[in-house]
Amino acid sequence: MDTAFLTRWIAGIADAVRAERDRLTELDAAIGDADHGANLDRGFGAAVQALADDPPAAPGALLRLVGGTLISRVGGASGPLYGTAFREAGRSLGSSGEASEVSLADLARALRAGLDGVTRLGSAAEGDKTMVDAFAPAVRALETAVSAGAGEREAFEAAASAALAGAEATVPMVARKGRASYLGPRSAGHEDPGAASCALIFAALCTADQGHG
Amino acid sequence: MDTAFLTRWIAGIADAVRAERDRLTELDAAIGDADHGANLDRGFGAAVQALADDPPAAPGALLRLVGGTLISRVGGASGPLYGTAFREAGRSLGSSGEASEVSLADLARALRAGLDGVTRLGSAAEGDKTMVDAFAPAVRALETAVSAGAGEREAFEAAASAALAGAEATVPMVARKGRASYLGPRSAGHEDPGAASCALIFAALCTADQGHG
Amino acid sequence: VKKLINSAETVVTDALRGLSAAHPGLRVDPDGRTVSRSGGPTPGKVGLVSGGGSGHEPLHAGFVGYGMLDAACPGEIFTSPVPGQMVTATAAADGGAGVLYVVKNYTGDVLNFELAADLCAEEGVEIASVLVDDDVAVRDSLHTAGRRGTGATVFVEKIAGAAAEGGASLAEVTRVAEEVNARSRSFGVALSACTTPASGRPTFELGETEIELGIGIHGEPGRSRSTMRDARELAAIALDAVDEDMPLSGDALVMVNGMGATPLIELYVVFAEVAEQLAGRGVRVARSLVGDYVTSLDMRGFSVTVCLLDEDLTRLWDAPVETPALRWGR
Amino acid sequence: VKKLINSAETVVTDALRGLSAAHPGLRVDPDGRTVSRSGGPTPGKVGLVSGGGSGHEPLHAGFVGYGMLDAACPGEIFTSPVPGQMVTATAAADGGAGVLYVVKNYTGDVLNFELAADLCAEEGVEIASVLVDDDVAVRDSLHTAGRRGTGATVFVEKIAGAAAEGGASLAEVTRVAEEVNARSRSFGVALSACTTPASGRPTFELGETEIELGIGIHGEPGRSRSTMRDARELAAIALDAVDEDMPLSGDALVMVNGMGATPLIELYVVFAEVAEQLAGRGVRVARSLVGDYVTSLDMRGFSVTVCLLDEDLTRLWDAPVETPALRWGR
Ligand SMILES: Nc1ncnc2c1ncn2[C@@H]1O[C@H](COP(=O)(O)OP(=O)(O)O)[C@@H](O)[C@H]1O
Ligand SMILES: Nc1ncnc2c1ncn2[C@@H]1O[C@H](COP(=O)(O)OP(=O)(O)O)[C@@H](O)[C@H]1O
Ligand SMILES: [Mg+2]
Ligand SMILES: [Mg+2]
Ligand SMILES: [Mg+2]
Ligand SMILES: [Mg+2]
Repeated sequence: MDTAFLTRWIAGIADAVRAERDRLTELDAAIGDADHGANLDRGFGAAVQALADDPPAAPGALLRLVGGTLISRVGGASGPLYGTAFREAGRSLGSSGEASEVSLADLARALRAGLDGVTRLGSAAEGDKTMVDAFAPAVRALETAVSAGAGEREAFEAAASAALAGAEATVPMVARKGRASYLGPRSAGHEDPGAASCALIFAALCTADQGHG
Repeated sequence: MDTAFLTRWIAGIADAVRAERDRLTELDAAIGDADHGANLDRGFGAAVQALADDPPAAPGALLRLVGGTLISRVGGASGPLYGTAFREAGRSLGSSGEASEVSLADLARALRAGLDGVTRLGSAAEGDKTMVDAFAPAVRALETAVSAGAGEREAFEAAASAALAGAEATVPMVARKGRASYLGPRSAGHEDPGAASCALIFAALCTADQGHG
Repeated sequence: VKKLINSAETVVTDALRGLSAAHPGLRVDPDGRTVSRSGGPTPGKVGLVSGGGSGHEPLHAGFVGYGMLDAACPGEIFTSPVPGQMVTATAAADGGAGVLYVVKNYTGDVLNFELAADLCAEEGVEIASVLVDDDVAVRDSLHTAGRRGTGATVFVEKIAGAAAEGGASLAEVTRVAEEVNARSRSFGVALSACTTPASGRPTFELGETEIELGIGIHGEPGRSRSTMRDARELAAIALDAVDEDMPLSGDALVMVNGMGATPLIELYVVFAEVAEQLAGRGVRVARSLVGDYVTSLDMRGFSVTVCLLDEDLTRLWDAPVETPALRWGR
Repeated sequence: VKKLINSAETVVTDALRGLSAAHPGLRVDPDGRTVSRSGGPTPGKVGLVSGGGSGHEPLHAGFVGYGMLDAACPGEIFTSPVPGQMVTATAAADGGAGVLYVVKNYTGDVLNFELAADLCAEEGVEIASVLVDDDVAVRDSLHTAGRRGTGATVFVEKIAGAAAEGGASLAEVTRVAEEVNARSRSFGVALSACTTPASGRPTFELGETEIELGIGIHGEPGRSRSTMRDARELAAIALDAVDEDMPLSGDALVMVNGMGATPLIELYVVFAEVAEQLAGRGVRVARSLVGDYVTSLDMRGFSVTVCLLDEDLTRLWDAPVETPALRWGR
């Protein structure tokens, strides 16, 4: 995968977030503060713009630029968390003399690093009803696909459906991190907005891949 | 009529105002500030109490006590206006060595004095959409009945129906006094709350008279 | 409509108990319904008394203190106080140099203050009155009770209060008060009606896109119903109405006032437009207030009040004041 | 829900334009979203910076000025500001003696201020942070993000601000701030949800007799839903929750805070009950605030914050302050 693929990915995320903006906001209204849709729309819109303004030459630099843009434009909890995810993913792809192509295995490693960044910063574990509940199974699915020697399309579809299943699995959970935790038991019965947006991010990998093929 | 009659009258006004409190307030909500029912309920309730606490010996003193109580307890526009009406009516019945019985003619003169007090204080003329639009025709009807040598019952019924007709006639008027005047043309289409309460006051003369008979 | 009260009957008394507990600088009689400075009248100083229906908080009780009112008498919700309260307030304000009544132009307030003035004059207190009537939404003509007193009341109380604190005579304090009123105009807009505790229902109903232009402060509807617009247009409507009545120029004291249930962030949005549009009309916002000063219970909306300043008025506005709702310089 | 705005997108910027026009003592960058004292940093003084989502006005920008904050950075509505704003605010506050961040305990605020602190530390600015977490409605446990920061933020900003103004070191200002937080507890009640400009609909729905107990300040529902009661009972519920978490005694600084659409008259009714019931629990209300200080847009409701005072904290509370929303002594 090259910077063109990753640029398509980010654009696809921005499109999906814009399309699902109201749903994300409504999920956040139920157990948070009703800004998740606006937050990510602002952030990924800015990221698309940043990539257009000054297209990075290498995949690592590209993801770092996306991460930095999210951090500097989103705010809230999701800004630093997703920002760190992309920044750490970019860092894992190397910081100097970077390759212009990354393999599926590279990407899996990068996203693992991104996930680690999120859990380091937010200290959420799976089951806490956060984006991690979609992020972690998606990364695992990607890693499994790599081990099994799967192709990109197959790997991305596995990751996307794992993320989606992870997001849906947050519905019955009682939140232990983020704003939803203030509700205690009342947080059960609602999908976590960050997990829902994370599923969109992984779904966008498939779209970017199709655009590629 | 003696102090017993007048005491019944005031009690009858208090009962009517309490029963019609919400209607008066709603009339006032439409073109004023939604307090006329509460204002008069407070005032006439206090007047009944004042008469019970320290029953005046003469009709003039009784009406003056009612007027003073209204002034000191109602507030708003209607407090000074109705208070003055009763105070001036009481004054017209004499202030020392008062008779313990007043004739229908005395009462008509007293209420004329009360009306004069209201127009002096508030400078409203008939047609301005105020209590005067019920008060003035009621006093005229009383005076006519006196001239015609009518009995009390007949006189009171004439006054009461004149007041009621006067109140109803305020509906299409555009207010030129009081809060309703702020609405300009929008005040048309609503009965004036003070005219409505004035109709209750004259209707209570009939009830007091029936209680007497 | 839910309200934080114990009962509709006790709301004014209960609020005065709260005022008393919160402000040791005030002497509050929750049952008699008077509020005055805890130090009593200032000998030799002209006393300032105001009052009116409750429901406009912080007006008037929140403006009792050094540099502003000496005493206030709050009536029932939206109902003028009674003369007895005013007489008590006058006694608490009378330092021997006369007392000025600041009266908002409503029939009830006018009549009750007149009765009180008569009673106090009989007791030998020199009484003067100023009628505040700044609301341009009402045509001041033979066919109305005249313009209502609204936002300018705060300006009159502050500036006349400073004059009185500075030792001016009753005639001079009265003149200053009248001048502030003459130089001030207001216009208000409601996005929703208010609900009195006694009635429990809004005094009028507005749809999702309806507003009332030219509202008063007693839950009464306004000059006309209109459709919702953005802050910029609403500011223009208010300023046009003011400007039409009193051509604007020079330095101004400007208040963007919340009606009781308007978030401060929205008042600042309105103020941004008001200030910008005044600049466009050649008026400099020399002094300003943004916040809830003359409210109408839980009405949503705002009013704009503009007072054209001169040097004297500016100096008096800047003079120290120490009240629950307005404080600077000490 | 109608709002006095130009557009949902520009509301924060527009409000900051208004803040700028109204308060010459502030330097406001409406686009960059920072507010600081117009005089710039005070050399040798510890700088105080706070910030958080908008929608809580006057928090925080209304508390910038002498004796309180040096700079504030307002985020989008209910959204923590971004590190870049905080870095700019830090520069505007840095008088060379270090800068204290006053951070309300929300994941977003915490993370963004952490990132900003790292960036500023890299630039050689000494940064300390205090986490405000006074809201007893949230159990502080491993199973939550910890208690929320609400009303006590005002107390921390005022008292730490006074310490900084008095020349205390960064360590000392931080200690004072932590002490205020440790001695403060809050509990909030909503009669209605709020509506963000972007969504246009209330974040939750309450029936005519329903309330939320233990609400936060971001439109989130509370600890539990309950039925409406009178002010006396609501005050008791709030004080019980506070007392259970921090046994109350001695002198207290007490705030009855409106959530944005609560009329002042109702806040005074609540304060009357709070003061009376505190007296019944042997607590003396030594200092108080009644009004809108930490709001949640157009939410109806109130919060009670109690801070147990000692002599030092009382002295620092009484020290002069000159900000748009809190002012005395100058
Ligand atoms: N500590 C955490 N670790 C991981 N994810 C978190 C954490 N806290 C919050 N989140 C995620 O952030 C989402 C909320 O994001 P957003 O609404 O943009 O920010 P905020 O909560 O500040 O309003 C939650 O749904 C959750 O998935
Ligand atoms: N100048 C006036 N002259 C006569 N009656 C008046 C005048 N102004 C008001 N009123 C009467 O008073 C009534 C309103 O009384 P009320 O609601 O108790 O007082 P307020 O208007 O102060 O709230 C009006 O309906 C009208 O009949
Ligand atoms: Mg959120
Ligand atoms: Mg009325
Ligand atoms: Mg009234
Ligand atoms: Mg948020």
